[in-house]
Amino acid sequence: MTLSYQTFSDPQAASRFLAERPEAWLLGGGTILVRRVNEGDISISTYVRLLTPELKQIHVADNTVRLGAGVTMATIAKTPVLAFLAPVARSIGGPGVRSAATVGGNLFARSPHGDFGVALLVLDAVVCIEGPEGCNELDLETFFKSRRQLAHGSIVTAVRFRRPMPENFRFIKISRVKPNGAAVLSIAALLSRTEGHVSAARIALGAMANTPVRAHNLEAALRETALTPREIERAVVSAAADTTPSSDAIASEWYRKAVLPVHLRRLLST
Amino acid sequence: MAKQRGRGVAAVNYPTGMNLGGDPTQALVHSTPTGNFIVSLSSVDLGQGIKSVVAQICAETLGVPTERVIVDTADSDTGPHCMGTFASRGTHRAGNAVIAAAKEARAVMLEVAADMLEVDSRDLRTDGAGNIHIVGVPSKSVSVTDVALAAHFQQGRSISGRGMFFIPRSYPSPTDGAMKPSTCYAHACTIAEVEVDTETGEVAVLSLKSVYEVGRALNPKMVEQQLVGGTWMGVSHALYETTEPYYPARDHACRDFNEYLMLGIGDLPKTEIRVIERPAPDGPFGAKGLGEMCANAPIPAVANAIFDAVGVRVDSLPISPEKILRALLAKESSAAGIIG
Amino acid sequence: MTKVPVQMTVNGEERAEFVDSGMTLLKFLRDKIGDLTAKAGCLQGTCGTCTVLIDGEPRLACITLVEDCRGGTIETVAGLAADAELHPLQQALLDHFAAQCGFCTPGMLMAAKALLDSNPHPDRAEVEDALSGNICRCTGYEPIIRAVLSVSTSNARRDTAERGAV
Amino acid sequence: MEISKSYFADERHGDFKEIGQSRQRSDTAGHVRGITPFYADRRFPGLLHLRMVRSPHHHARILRIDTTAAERHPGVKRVITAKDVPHNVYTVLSLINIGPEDEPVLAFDKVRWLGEPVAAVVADSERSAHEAAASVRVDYEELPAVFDVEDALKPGAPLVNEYHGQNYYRYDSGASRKVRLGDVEAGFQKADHILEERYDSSPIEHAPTETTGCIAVPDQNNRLTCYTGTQAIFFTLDNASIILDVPGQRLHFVGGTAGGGFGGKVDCTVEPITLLAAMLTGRPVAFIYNRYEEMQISSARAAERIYIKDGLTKDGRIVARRVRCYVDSGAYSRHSPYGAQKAAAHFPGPYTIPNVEIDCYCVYTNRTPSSAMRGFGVTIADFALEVQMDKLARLVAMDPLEFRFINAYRDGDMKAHRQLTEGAALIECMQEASAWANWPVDSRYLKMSSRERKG
Repeated sequence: MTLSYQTFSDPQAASRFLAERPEAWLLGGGTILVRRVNEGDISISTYVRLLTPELKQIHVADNTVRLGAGVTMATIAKTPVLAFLAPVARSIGGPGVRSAATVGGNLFARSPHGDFGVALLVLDAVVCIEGPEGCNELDLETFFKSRRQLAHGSIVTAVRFRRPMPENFRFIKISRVKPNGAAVLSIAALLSRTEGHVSAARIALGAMANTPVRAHNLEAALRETALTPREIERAVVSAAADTTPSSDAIASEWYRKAVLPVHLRRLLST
Repeated sequence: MAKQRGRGVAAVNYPTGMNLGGDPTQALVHSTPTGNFIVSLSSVDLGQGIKSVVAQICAETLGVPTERVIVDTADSDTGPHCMGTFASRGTHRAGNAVIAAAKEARAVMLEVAADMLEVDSRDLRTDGAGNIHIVGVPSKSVSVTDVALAAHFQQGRSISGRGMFFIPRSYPSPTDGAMKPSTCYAHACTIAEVEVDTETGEVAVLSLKSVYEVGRALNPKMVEQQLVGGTWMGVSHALYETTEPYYPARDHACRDFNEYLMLGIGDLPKTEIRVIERPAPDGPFGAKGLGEMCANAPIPAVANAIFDAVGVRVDSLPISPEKILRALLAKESSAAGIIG
Repeated sequence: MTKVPVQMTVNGEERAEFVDSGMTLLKFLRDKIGDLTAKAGCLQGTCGTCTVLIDGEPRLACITLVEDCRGGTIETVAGLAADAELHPLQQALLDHFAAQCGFCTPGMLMAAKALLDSNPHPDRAEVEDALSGNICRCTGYEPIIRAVLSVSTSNARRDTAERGAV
Repeated sequence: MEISKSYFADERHGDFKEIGQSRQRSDTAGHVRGITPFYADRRFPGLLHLRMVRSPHHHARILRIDTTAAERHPGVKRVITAKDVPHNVYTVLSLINIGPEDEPVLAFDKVRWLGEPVAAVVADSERSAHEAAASVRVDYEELPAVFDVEDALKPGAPLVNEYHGQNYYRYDSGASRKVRLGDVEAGFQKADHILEERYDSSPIEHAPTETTGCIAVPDQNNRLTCYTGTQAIFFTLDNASIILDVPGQRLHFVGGTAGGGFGGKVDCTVEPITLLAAMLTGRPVAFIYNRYEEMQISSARAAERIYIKDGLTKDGRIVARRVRCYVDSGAYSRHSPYGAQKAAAHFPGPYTIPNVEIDCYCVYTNRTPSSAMRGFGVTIADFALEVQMDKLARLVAMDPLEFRFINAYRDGDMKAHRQLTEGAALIECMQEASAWANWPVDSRYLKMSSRERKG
């Protein structure tokens, strides 16, 4: 079947179109989909481009950030109000990838890719999904658990999260190839402290499972601690229970497990 | 965070050519009517710059400036045979063939000039700037352009030459392996300095100082290109590269440049190069093949530096953080008396 | 096969063509309008040899659909030199012997141009980041980095000279 | 880069005008303008595209190949299988009388590695070629596969390549290319220390930015022109002539400008089939590896397993060296039998050792065929040798650099493969490195010379 390209300005219409056509796929930055077609994936024959302006927009109101799914990593990296996310966005490949790769696309990237999703997960982001059945919102953790089951035709249109105190947000990506190579692992952390003690901790890990995952055990272990070296040392071990890493060309399952506590400790100790 | 530094050295030699198959390359040189010179070859430029280096070789031999030499290569209808660009043979083999062809062409050129100046061609010299003059009498000269015009339109001669460089095949003795696998040898010594993160096994190569003996640096900037690029490839081989990360298992074979790891642009060691020249009697102006050997010494130098830094050996390439970390953990366990 | 109209500016020239739907920008440039400067090194978006600028941003033409470029402004190496005179980046690569096989060179140039257009005085880390999506297998990158930094320095000198003139 | 001119000054004759000058490369202006013509930059109207149907198995018997659907697919001009290839089973080094022919252009009875080509689809668009390739039905019966070089040599291992009859290349010297000098056992007896170590590598990809490929074009003189990135014009032309069973004068090869090669573009894997496609269709045909094919289908640098056993005296002289090296050739020979014997000649390294025994094996496994790469037969050997040297030095508590001076070869020394050393300069490289990198060695090493055996 020859290739075609369809544009829609209404997410609902796009979703209905997609739902009826297994060979039609929503196009983001092209890093996943166009590559697959170039490499001979003949199951894709229709590109669907959604042209709603909101898709490319960033709204910040009352500290709530709404990122359109079509916002690129390059745009995030240069948006002052999202400065805390700039290091995350800049770690997603070289500039050519960053100016194509989208927020929405990143949520579907396969491990070890998808580091922006790790940051969003720690921000407790909500995903707005336009489906054939209408609009739906999912918290990101549920989204990652169920993204393989999403009905064909579901369109991620935006993510929404509360902007944290930038100083509470930490991110690290460990790559073999520097800079900006694929992740051995990535870690995003959001720690609030009251009187020196951790009052709230959210940690998300990339490349430590098939999708970005929250490190709930680790979070619990960090709560109420003063992040002393001993407390950190004790806590980071508990992250093992939060992870099910795979081996791939970048690193083995064993290696990821072995160095996760080290990188967690380093991130939490800074 | 525990980062430990170490230094390592390696010294290597490298053979030029593929004598075990028989190693011929030919070249033709001829002048245009206005005294430019065409080198016809079938050698391939992979980026190493053979078109430029044989132009310099031809120019030096003819005694004309390099810009007057045009290299036409790798068209099987026009270029005479070359085995190919591999085995560090391109510059050496094609260079020698070009010298032979250019010498023959030069002899005709000087004969034509001798007729014009009414002297013996043995009394003529080229000045390298496009003129031919009588020895000791620079004012008695003709330009190469006029010589070529005279050859074409007055004397009816072809200023041209044929060059052949041939190494006959060496057959290894089945009993003791006596053979002549190559002609001359290039040499190298690299000293590498690394920093190893003992908690993650990650290695940063901080610096490389490499001394390369290349016979003759025909074009120093192009030699430097090869040596710097090759040094990078060596470090990349040492620490990163494999198409099958779990070899001999075939799982997770690499499909793209995200998965096929190479030393990244953000991780470059400080790379310094020095060159020594011991001209090879059989090399074009003494040059040896250097395109391959430059990648070799950095690999063991880095491996040895890692041992110097943290006291573990990883004897399988690539020396990945995982292999180092496993070795460090094994060393720790055995130091603690734990078997495992 | 469906042919669809696309219109855009390539190196300052208005282009209007009918193309096969779903065509990549790389194929459009190379096969439709004959601009062969962008190279097909991987068609995966992982090597950078097809880097071009779209509305000033570095983009990978192999994973960009030409239908998404409608109305856009495309820059390739073909538009870099002002006739006989090389662009300072081209001259710098030449002067620094920063090209060997030449296959990555056009992509490197466009990635570097994207950087210098938005940041005329990058530091080394910024140059490394800007070129981090472009694979070079020959040079070891160092000569390319130095070439780009030399343009940055000469930009700085020019800025100073201009300020001095005012 | 600095040229240290103090060494061998008396051998460096010549008053040159062009040699030694850093003339600008003639090709760089084209490179920076993006106008250097690589093979894929040639444009031909009516160009067809070739895609391969490849084996999904490491080792399997082919029961049936059904191309009916592919042949009927819109846009398809031709589907090529083994029976269409005039001289299907070949080996590239047959040009230098290295045989047997052991590799099919297109597999017919068996596939021996994951990705081996089985059928070629030629269509008027890439998309059509992809679709048609997917519609070719091949029935396989999977066979046990072997991936490890030493496993492959064990009795009872699955036979990879029937053309050889055993899982190694048989040299006139037997299962290995042998180099013998002196009496290695006697040397071990005399030694104060023995060190036996194993070294491994895995396959390495050339990764040129330009992938392997070519365009074949029927021309006006009943000839075919092949625009290619090959590293060896006539070598490839002659192999194509054999495979296609057409006289060489019908073929015209144009190349000479490759987007990187590093040894990866001497295998003749694309030109013959593309020329055949052009002959069968009468149209220009392009066959260009995609990046996946470049990574996993094109030959890699062979993985090697190397055992080195050294005998060492307490004053730091290597008196005996035994090396067993297994080169993982993958399923077919290509250039590996050559590389293995090049390694055999290289193995003692740039050191003078009186007793040497080298055995290099070219081993077949169910893996992508490996072949030449920058440093063919030497790069991995040097890794093993030079790490071994470091270990040996530490074994006798010597400085690793000084240890190398003691053993370094010099002019006039007999090498294991019975050539007298000439033009040596290892010592001088180490002297320069010592001074420059502030790695001090005893003054007696600084007085040594490669030109004479004293000091």
